[in-house]
Amino acid sequence: MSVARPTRTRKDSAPAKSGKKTPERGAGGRAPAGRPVPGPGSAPDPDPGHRRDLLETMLRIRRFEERCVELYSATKIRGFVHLYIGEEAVAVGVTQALAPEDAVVSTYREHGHALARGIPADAVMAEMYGRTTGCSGGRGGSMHLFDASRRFYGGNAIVAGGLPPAAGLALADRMRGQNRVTCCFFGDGAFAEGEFHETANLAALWRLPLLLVCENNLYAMGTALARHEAQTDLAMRAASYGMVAWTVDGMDVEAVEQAARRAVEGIRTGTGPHFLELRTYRFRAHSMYDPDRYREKQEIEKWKSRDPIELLRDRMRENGELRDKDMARIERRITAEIEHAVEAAEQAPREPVGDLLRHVTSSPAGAVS
Amino acid sequence: MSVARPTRTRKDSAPAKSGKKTPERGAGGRAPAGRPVPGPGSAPDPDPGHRRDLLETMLRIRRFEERCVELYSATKIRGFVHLYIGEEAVAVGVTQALAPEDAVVSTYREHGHALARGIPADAVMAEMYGRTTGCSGGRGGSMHLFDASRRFYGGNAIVAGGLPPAAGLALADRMRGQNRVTCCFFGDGAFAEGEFHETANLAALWRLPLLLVCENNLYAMGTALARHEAQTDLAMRAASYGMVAWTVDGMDVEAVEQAARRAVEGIRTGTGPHFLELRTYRFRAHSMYDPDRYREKQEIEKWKSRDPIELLRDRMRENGELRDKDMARIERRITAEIEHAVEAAEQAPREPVGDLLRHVTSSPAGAVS
Amino acid sequence: MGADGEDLAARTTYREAMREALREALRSDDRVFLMGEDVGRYGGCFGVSLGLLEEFGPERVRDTPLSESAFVGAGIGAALAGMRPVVEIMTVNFSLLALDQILNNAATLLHMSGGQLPVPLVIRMTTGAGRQLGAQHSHSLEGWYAHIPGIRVLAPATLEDARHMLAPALADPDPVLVFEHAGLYNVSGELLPPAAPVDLDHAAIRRPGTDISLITYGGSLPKTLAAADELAAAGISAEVIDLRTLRPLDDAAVNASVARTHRAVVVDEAWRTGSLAAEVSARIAEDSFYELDAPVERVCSAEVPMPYARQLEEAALPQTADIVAAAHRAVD
Amino acid sequence: MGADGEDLAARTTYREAMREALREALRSDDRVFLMGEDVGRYGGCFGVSLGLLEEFGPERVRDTPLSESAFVGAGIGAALAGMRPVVEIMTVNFSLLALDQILNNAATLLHMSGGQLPVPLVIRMTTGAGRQLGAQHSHSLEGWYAHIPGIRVLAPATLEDARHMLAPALADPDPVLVFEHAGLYNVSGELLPPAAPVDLDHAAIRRPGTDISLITYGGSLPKTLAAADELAAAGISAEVIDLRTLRPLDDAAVNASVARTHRAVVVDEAWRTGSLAAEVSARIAEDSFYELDAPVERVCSAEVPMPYARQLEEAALPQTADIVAAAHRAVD
Ligand SMILES: Cc1ncc(C[n+]2csc(CCOP(=O)(O)OP(=O)(O)O)c2C)c(N)n1
Ligand SMILES: Cc1ncc(C[n+]2csc(CCOP(=O)(O)OP(=O)(O)O)c2C)c(N)n1
Ligand SMILES: [Mg+2]
Ligand SMILES: [Mg+2]
Repeated sequence: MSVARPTRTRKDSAPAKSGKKTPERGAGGRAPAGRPVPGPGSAPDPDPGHRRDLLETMLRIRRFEERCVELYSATKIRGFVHLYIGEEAVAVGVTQALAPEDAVVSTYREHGHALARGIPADAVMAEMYGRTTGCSGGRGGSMHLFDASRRFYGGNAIVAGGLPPAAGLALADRMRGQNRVTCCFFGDGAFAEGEFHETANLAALWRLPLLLVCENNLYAMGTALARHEAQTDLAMRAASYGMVAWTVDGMDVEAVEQAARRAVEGIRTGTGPHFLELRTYRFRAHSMYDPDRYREKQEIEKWKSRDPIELLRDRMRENGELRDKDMARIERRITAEIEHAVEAAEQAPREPVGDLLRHVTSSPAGAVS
Repeated sequence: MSVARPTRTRKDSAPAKSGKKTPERGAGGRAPAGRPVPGPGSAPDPDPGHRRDLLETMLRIRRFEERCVELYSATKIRGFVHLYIGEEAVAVGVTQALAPEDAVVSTYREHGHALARGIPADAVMAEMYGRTTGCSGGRGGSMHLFDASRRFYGGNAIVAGGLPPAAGLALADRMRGQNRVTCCFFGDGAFAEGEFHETANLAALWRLPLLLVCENNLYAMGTALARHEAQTDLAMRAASYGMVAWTVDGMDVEAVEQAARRAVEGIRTGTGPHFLELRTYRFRAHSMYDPDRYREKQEIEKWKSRDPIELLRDRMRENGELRDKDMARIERRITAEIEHAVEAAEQAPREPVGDLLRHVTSSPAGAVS
Repeated sequence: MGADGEDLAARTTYREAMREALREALRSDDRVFLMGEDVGRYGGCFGVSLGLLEEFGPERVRDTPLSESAFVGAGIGAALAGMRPVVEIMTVNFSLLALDQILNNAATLLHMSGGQLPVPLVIRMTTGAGRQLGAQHSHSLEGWYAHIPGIRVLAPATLEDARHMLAPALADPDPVLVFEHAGLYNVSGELLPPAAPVDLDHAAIRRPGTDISLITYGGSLPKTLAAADELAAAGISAEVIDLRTLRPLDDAAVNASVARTHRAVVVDEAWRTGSLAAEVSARIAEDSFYELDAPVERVCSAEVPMPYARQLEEAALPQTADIVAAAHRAVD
Repeated sequence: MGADGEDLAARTTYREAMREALREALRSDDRVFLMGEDVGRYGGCFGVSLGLLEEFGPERVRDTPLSESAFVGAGIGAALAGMRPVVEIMTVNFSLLALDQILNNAATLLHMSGGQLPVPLVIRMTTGAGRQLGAQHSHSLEGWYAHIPGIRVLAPATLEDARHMLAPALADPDPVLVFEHAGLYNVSGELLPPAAPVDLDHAAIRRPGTDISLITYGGSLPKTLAAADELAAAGISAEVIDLRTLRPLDDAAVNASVARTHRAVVVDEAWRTGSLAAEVSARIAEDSFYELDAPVERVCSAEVPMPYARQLEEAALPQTADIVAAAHRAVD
């Protein structure tokens, strides 16, 4: 019988019942059969100080965006602004696993990723104001935050559009033997785009050091997951490319961090791309405002009862790791930071109109017709 | 715990060991859980007359293309010509399952599909000659055969480009409650294109009456399957969309027919798209000539030993269903038909160059600037 | 407006006019359906289809996954099978993901099949800048589409055209692309019932004039009319031509206007190089060579990916003052 | 050719010249790699990269799956990370599948990031018709790409440019698209070592003349040179300008030629409406208005999806006779 049979193995374990654990959904692909899966030894630092950092970073994102809502109403910020409120545990948990030399590729809903990656609030706020001190010089706005020095490659407003370049960043590392990871964030909606599938195949085929982070907030704009995906088990679908894929409770920042650390370790040992599906929810509109006709109030309330910030705060309180005055100190620090960012942005210069053509090409403005 | 869990079931059976059987690779998706799979009651007609028809149709395709090779060398036919030699069992087996009111969408390697669908050799040959009597009026050529009366929608030279329109044909039937099936052929290479995945999701999500026929000949041009797909079990990947997907021995025309009939029956009962992976092989170059640097001689020989025409012929001989003189009669009939097609094409008129702009739009030529 | 006018005219917006056109199409022809991302439950990303899901149900007002290539291609297939799909792409920027289907299938199937397979498909999408959406949401690529043989390209710029172009577009046996400038949706005014069915073959003179022809379409029409006002104040009588149909171009109307005015400015929000304005400018110079008293002027967007910062975006886009200045250059 | 010439010149084809350019790039810079469908094992669908896999190995001569969007996007990412990828797309027709990556990422990242992220990527693809490949393999869309700010577009038309444009393209910090007309690959001739490094900012006068400027690029150059021969026989001295770089256009060279000849024909294999020829025609009429003695003529492809039948394809494409006729119209 000469019909070719695929020789690779694939392993399906039972579907996860709780998002908090990080069960293996599929492994194999081009990885040698039988290779052991990284164990749970790589748990996050149980240090309460670390938890306080997580909390503070999530809170910084939350307060930053709440301030953005006010500034948008005051028409200080314009364009499309997609809030991350409710999803902070994802950005904060995942970025814990990344080293400074790793790379991040993001979406239009990226304030959280940018702040978690360490881009100063000043630079992000100035960008929202469209000022020269913004992290994209004012040319990008909310949807296009960049910071080359932190290997933060944006800020992409085309759904799934960041995935192919992320594969390329990872490819470059692999070709040069640099043990770096590229982390690419995208939404559940991106699963419907061909670019996701082309990239997943390429990454798995070439065993690229790529961390695929799917922020499954159950909606692509107004379209519920089950109305845009025939098969809503996204980790299983990623696993069908022969990559390791886990479903994680995206509201539990420590669970996210743990999963991300394990995935990044796996990637660094050369086992190719890993996929994380983070179950999360956006508490607000798709963009700044929308009438939310497509979601049930009850559903929203249910998810709000698992607010990632409150979840961690309560856990820390229960552990006796967080006193009210700690919390107040954190809030004060954040408020000061954000108000400083707003004031700085207000003062910051605008790019002169005469420099409109700068950065179209690398040659001096106007050199190219 | 408010993390949403997908509610659909998915069933994976053990992988097929022999292509001849048509094991279920995945079912479920939007089909109600527990729905019984169509049984093997729908076996093909065991009538030797039917087998003779299968044989004759495969042979007609083979001889037609062998003649095309000569005509190409004689520069009667030009452009790109992709031969189907070795893969005839797929087109012939699958089309058995289709009714005249069903639709077919094909690729650039579509002589076999066109002839199996009943487009007369005259019309196909005239098209290769670029004459007005061709099935596309001479404007299409080898890669763009069409026949609206047979609902043969081409002939698409963009890999995976036929898939989205095929979904649309199926959608129209579904919206109008017409119990028709659209059958779309494509190669293993199409799996790497985003358009395949977008279409698979759409078809499964909307339960479209679509038969997806993957002609897995193990190569996309010069690139072996394992060098273009991270996961080479294509039926499993299709099943990950929640559609029924089977792997079939594409060299055994009766196995192909049986699988196609079962799939079409399933589709007609409303269970949504079905996927067939046909394991086959092209005996010749990707296009008319190529140096075949990318395949081992041995591999080619191994597959040639399972020539679909010889396989059926030998089976019929063993059964005493085919005498040498039957075979000779078939060959004579086919030769006469093809020679008639060649002569007719030689005589057929060419479109006058004054009519160049016809069919650019539906308005009379030149009416549109 | 007099009592008669009040009876006939209704106050409406461009958005509502478009919605009314869709509603009429869905009511009058059961082959028509609307398909695209968030056209149903959400009501359309610009609110155009709000309420249509409730009226016509999810089969005919069909939310799609984020799969531009697949659902545009599905529109092609459905059209081949006798339906009359109206496919909405959120913006022209995302239409690039479906361009293979549009160019290689929709525009070519009729020809490749020797006339057997017309594709009666309508694709609507928004275009244009002006809301600080940055470099991936603000392009004007309708001029690119006007390059493709086999399709018709429309740019309704008025309430009337928003309301009445869809019916003839659906009656066209070939693919029709409709570009709706995002800046127009909130334009409001009185909508009179049409005197005659809208025809898709002719440009319109939106303001007659004798000294110079200002040729434009879509979202640039209001700016161009404002420029004509300013020019009138300066004693220059400008004729404003709204191309309306970008493919096929109504050469006769353009040349007739230039034959009267001998001067022309073409206004187009696309990047200047390779814009539709280039085609119009070239045709005028080629066909009305001996009529022209001055070089044709083009007012286009600066050749820059649209910047977010307000002052930069404003500087990048054609503004009324730019049109006025160009007209002065041509007239002086 | 004299003894000296024989020493220096080597007989080669356009295909070999291109391959030699790739080989040199791969040898001299280890950041360079070639990536695309069938560039390795198969040797390239047009045989350009034959032998390079054997010489440089599968990491640097990298076969890709059929995923135009993903591998072009991966080229962008690799360029961001400091590599110098050369991405091959089999033909411009398939590049539509990658257009989102090219326009929305490659061309805009530098600007959107405020200058932080140059994308030093080279994308090569074939273009053009003439081999009866029908309506999905024969388009000439390089003019579309020339519309996009932020990228450079090259069209090597000669052996010299095939051999020597790649190095400066790779040295460019921004994305460069290289269009190779499929009809040129077999062109053969003597290749002299370059007198100076090829510069990508200037058009070339391929034949000087005084009566009319014939302006063209890429696959139309040989036909245009043949037309100039015929015109010379008829007593008309035609100057042939090869644009070479389609973006940015070398306006100065075009206007200088028209200032000498006062007449121009633009030859471009793309569909006429919205072609690069329209841009060139418009620029001449706008910038050299007072120099022109006759309308600019355009010789382009008929606006039809390319038909398979030989006589129809020939009729659809610009031919030498069409160029000669256009020149006569302009001169008479
Ligand atoms: C290719 C493309 N299509 C459509 C859009 C418009 N759009 C922006 S965000 C969005 C929803 C994306 O959903 P998802 O990927 O789940 O991310 P989320 O917004 O939920 O974070 C849509 C439809 C776009 N930006 N790009
Ligand atoms: C989008 C696109 N990319 C590349 C090509 C060039 N091409 C034509 S056929 C082919 C291989 C396709 O392989 P497969 O899908 O397996 O079909 P097969 O030829 O084996 O029948 C390639 C790369 C194309 N026609 N379209
Ligand atoms: Mg989402
Ligand atoms: Mg194949």
